[in-house]
Amino acid sequence: MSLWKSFNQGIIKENPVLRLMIGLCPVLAVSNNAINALGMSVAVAFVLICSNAVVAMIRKTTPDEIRIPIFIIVISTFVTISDYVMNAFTPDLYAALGVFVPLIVVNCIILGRAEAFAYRNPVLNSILDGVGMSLGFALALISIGVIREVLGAGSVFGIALFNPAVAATIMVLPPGAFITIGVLMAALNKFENKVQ
Amino acid sequence: MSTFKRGIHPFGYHKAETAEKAVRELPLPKRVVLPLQQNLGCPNEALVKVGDEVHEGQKIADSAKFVAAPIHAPISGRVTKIEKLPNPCGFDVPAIVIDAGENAPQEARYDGKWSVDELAPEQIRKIVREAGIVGLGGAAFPTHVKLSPPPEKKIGAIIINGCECEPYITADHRIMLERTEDVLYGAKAIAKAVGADRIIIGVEDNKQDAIEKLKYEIRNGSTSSPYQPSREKSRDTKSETNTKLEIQSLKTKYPQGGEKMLIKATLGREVPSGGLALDVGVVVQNVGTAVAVAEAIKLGKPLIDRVVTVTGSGVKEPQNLLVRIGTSFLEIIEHGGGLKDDAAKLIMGGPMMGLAVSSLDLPVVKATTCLLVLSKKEVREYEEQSCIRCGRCIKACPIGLTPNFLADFIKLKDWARVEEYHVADCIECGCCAYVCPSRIYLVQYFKIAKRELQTRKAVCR
Amino acid sequence: MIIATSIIVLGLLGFVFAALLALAADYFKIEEDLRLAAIVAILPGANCGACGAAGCRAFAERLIKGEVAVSGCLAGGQDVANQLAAVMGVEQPTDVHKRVAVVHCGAKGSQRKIKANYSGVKTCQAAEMIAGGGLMCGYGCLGYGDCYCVCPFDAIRMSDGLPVFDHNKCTACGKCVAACPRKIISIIPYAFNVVVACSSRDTGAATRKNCPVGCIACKICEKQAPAVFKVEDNLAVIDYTRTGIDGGPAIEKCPTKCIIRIDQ
Amino acid sequence: MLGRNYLGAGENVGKIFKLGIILAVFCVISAGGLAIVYMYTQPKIVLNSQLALEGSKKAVLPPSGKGQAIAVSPRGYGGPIEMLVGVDPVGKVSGVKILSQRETPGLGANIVKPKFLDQFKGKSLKDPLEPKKDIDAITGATISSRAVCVGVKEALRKAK
Amino acid sequence: MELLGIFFAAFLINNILLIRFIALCSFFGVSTKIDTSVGMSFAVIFVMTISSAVSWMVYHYVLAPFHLEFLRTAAFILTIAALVQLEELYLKKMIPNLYRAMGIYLPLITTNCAILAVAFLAIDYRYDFLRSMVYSLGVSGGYSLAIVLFAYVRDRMALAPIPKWFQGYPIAFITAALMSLAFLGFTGMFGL
Amino acid sequence: MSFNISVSPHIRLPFDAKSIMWVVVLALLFPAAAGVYFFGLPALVLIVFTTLVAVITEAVCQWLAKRPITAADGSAVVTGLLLALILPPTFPLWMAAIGAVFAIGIVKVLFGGLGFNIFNPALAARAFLLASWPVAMTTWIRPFDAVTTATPLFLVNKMHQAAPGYWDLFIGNRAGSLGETSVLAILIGALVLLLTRVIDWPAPAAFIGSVALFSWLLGHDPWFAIMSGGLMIGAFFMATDYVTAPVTTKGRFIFGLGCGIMTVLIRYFGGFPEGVNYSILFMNILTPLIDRYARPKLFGGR
Repeated sequence: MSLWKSFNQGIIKENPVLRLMIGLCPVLAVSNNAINALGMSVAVAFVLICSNAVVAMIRKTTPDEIRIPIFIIVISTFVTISDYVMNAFTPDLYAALGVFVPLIVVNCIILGRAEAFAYRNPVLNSILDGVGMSLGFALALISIGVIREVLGAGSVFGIALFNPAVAATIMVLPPGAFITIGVLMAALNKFENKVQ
Repeated sequence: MSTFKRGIHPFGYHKAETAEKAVRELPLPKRVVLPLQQNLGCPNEALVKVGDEVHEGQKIADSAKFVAAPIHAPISGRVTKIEKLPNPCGFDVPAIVIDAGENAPQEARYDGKWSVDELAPEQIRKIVREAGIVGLGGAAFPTHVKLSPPPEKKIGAIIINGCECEPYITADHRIMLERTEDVLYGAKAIAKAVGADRIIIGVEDNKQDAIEKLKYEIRNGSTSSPYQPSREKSRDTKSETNTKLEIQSLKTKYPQGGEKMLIKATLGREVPSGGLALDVGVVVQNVGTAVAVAEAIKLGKPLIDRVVTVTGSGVKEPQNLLVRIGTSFLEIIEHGGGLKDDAAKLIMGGPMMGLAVSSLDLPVVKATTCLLVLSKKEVREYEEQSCIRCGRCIKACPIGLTPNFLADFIKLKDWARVEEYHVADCIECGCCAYVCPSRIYLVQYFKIAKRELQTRKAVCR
Repeated sequence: MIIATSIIVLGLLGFVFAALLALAADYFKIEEDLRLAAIVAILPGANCGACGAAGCRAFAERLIKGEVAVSGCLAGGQDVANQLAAVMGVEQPTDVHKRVAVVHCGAKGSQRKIKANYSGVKTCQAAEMIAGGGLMCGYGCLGYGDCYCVCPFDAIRMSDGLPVFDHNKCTACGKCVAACPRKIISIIPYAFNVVVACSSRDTGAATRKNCPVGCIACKICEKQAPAVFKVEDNLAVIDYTRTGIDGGPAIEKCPTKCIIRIDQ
Repeated sequence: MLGRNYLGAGENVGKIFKLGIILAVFCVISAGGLAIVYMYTQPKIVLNSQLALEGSKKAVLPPSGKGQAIAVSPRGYGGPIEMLVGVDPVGKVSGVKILSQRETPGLGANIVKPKFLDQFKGKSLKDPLEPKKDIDAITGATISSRAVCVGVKEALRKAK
Repeated sequence: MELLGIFFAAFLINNILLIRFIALCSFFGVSTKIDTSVGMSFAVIFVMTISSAVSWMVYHYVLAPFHLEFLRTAAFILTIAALVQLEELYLKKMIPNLYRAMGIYLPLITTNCAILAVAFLAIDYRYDFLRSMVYSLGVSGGYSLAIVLFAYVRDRMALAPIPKWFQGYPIAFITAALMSLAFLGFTGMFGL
Repeated sequence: MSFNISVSPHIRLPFDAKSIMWVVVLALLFPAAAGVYFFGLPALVLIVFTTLVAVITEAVCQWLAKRPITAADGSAVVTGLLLALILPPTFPLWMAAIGAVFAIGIVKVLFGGLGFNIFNPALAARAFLLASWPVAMTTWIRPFDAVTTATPLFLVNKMHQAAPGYWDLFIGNRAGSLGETSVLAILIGALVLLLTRVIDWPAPAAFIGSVALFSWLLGHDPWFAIMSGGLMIGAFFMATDYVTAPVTTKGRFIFGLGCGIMTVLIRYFGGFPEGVNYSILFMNILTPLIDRYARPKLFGGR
């Protein structure tokens, strides 16, 4: 598979969130403002790229029978690293993301890519796949975060845009997350149909 | 006053148009068309060939199967055709055509005259079968089959159905008024055939005169009535003294004439789901059938004519007619002065369960209770809307179904749930569709589903 | 110190679980369909449930039963679909043997004569039950599109009351054949390219009365190409087992133009 | 998920042992790496939380630094409100800070705003400390406002 | 009373699916059929109870004594994965009927964030063993409630002429949004 | 000539879905009139405006979805009118417009339009507005003089103050949503619906009865409980909504009972002073489940 394709397909065509419907939990839970969304995206990107790289590296030497436990160990290592690093250097963000940082370990994107891609492809492709998938994930997550923050709090990345009293608070509450992603998906459906 | 649960009160019964009009006999038709399959059950095979001369009352078609009733020539004449012709259902089926010809008709010849008191139950059944009698309430199920319950089922009572719950129709009403003694005679014969010692005649309370007449007849009786107390005493046979006869007045409600509903209303028993009236020890027969049985026994006359109500805003002169089976609709309608200009829908049967037919060029069959012609303003093409879940259909359904959900599952072709929601119990009375504010063709869906489920089970005919 | 304890604890944990599982797997061993393991190995193993099945294993079981398509795994994408196709031995049908569905009726909605106005549920199945939907012709297309509704490949569209088949999309799955209550859709070899667009077994005179484009059993086609056409029971039928014979002249000569090419 | 088609029947103990060792090796590498990360980040994390606590204390106490900072957690609308109340030596509130809360965003969550919290400065147990009496409640969020009042009262009582 | 509060908070007020957004993949994937959602619910209740008990013990008796709290992510996921696998193997062999009813959902549960989240949260809230058991029961009950109700609602939508672009997942999300809106009514109940 | 053919029955009750909708509109006019009487011109403007927006939204959505435009069938009028009646009388018009668009566009049309919505559009929109602009949604005024005040339920349950007199509650002389205050007007509207058989009694009876019963059991004044808040309008106009409530009599009874229990829970133990809105929305989720199990007994079935 070409390097470009490895990189490209995760962004729109196989966007993990809006197309493949995986890794939804953090997308909905931490997208109530753009900063949280950005933070989560970075954490996921870190874990995804690193674990893809490591899995691709060890793929020749891993016994097939216990590959998945080994993947889990690898992933949980990187998750714990990002957990502690965030806690140490960005404590506010860490507090906001809460339990969702350690939960990256069961995010289907990561294990899914390790199994479906990194385990069968060379290191460079796997890293690019990780980057592409992370970008796709970040794209979905941050756009949802921005939409919810603007509509729900009248600001973006914490910068006030208009009087927050006018903003519809529901958008930063749980129902707002569902509505936003539902409408985004429908829009993507329509957009894709038009393109075709 | 007793009745059953749920059901509907149709808006306007339209019985007054014909209720007061005595049954008149239609002049003998020049030609009759007799589809070989007229009733539920198996098709008949012709016993005559093209060119044969037949006389009135001659058996011209029969079947070796048990669930079938033979067909007799309603008029004397010559068989001119045996070919596929449209039946009232709109499909082409084999039919015998008899033309009376120019010559004076031959005499009718009926075989045998009996008296019910002298007949054994098997003999009554045989007479009924040979006379080709079927249920004349509209379903046309062969009567002798109903009169032959399996030995393990004890029949305690028979119910004579005089409800006539469908709007417009008054044929049974007139029969009860004009043929009262034959109704009672036939009822007794039926009771004897199944060994029941209780006869109940259920009549809706919008036919008070019929109730009075029946009661009067039982009390006083004419000389020919088998129920005159003095005569019964003088005969002093066991079966007669033990037979209790009662007239039950029922609260007017549709579909009281349905077999299950009538049993519930009169006896308070519920026919089990998937079961028959036999299962609660009852046989139900229509008043018209009772008269046909009486005629078959007393005169040896097979079923070759029946009373048909011709009514509706689309006919010029609504009336009740005694017509020969096989007469064309056109001839009947023309006898009533023909159609009005705005006639838009021709229905064989009542407005709730009747069959809309596409042409006047169709024959009366044994199941033809009524010819109803609706005018343009009464016939609207209803555009089906989405269900608003008002629940009126559920409140109307006498069986306790949930028609709205059933229709949904049928649309989804979710046959497992269609069965789970008991579509097989539907009696197609039309209450649900009548009340539906969204004008959903619920009955049509149920018919589709029943047919589908039957083909799925691959029940052979 | 902390490094040492952590290494010991997690190492022990890993070893214990691995050994435990291995022993358990041995102890509770059950034989399975060999393909199942192969399919499970191909699947991403994410058990995300996005396919609607409860986990990858359930998906594999359903795949073996034929309840889902090889492309059903959303997380795996195209690669997995290709590999699954290889395991399952699924092939694309080649064009040479391509078979397609055709309708044996050519009467457009405006050409049909009616004997009564039907109102009710707007499906062919429902209309057929009520005096054939009021059509004069007891054999022709009712035009409510039951076939259109069941087509899983979006290969049928309704045009003036007649189904029009997109033969590129048609896979000859037979759903429309089963759905048609009048049984006038059939599957024919695509290469043959000729169809009698009528199913009426009425006599010629009756058909002529009911429909301008019906087969009147004139037998002209039979004379033109006797190897292909045969008039049976008042209707021309094509023997699709004959290949390489052109029905062209018959198409030309048919007086009611009820023999047509399917790729027009 | 662990070893889905793990070892067929008849595999010997040696194979099991070998796989166990491999998994254990991965665990060991992972544990070692994590321990190193932990050693580097843990002091910083502890420091962070101490700094945060001290900063909060500083914010609620009078400039002199005297008095007590009392942590209370009254029940709010969406759960407990963790708050820190500074009480000066004479028993008056010197400052209030909300550490964490789960009140409705845009409504009860406005209790963190200085405009609301500054009202408490200088109040003592003698004051009624009730919304609509001496405290202007946040519009539409009487419950959250009342919860903060209850918390301040509790802190003042504790300070005695 | 406090236990009841913990249960109720986990069950309705902070419903794991509709308010906390955990385990959503299975929420949307499995709720397309009523039967599967019911099967999944039972499997989740079963596994969550066992795994939260075991992970509580692992944390308090293995990790905490050695000050190895930072290994909890790795240790928990390993424990849960092994546990689920063991349960699956055991059921398949020993109670095949139960396995047929529930077993196919077991692999789906390993990557179900809810199981791991409950293990984490019970520790974050510093619950003792009894409380963490009640908590996990509340969470799994809330999961079951939401997913079964959602399956029934989606079942009712089978015939609805939903606009084309919204068919499938988008309308499922909108439905979840409205369900979540209804669950907002529980906010602040019992002062929780 | 050609006859018409169709399956039986060949006659239909002359009462269709449209007539039902307009009867509901008629019944709603009573509480609407009471609202205008107590809260003045702004209330009238709010009612007319919200209803208009609802109807226009329906028409636009149907046009966008390329479906037949049936916005005049009365169902959108009912939704718009109901929404206006459960908003504060001084609610800003632009927010009301968003509420109406949400009710029709998201809650109704996206789910397939009339007959397919899972949630009551007006109630879902109210919950949406309450979560979005809580301040505006909880700003109440006194009748006639438009002075800002709190609703009786809030005063009694959250502030532990005395309740207004029964007579004021009954005729509607109290603060509250536009159409919910006058029990008298709602009862007249309900009578219209009950007499025309548009609604049946199980749901409202179970709803009001259970609220009264459980309030009494918990030591609250049952009369106050049923006459305050939105219970009356909710019980008669929303718990009886065909589309979002169960279809069978048994099911409707269970639905009403559930609504009552939820309302009591939220009122006395929850964060909100009023629970009618959320309780009906929650029971809407349960409707498919109730529908499945609360079916009538089959004739001749066990």
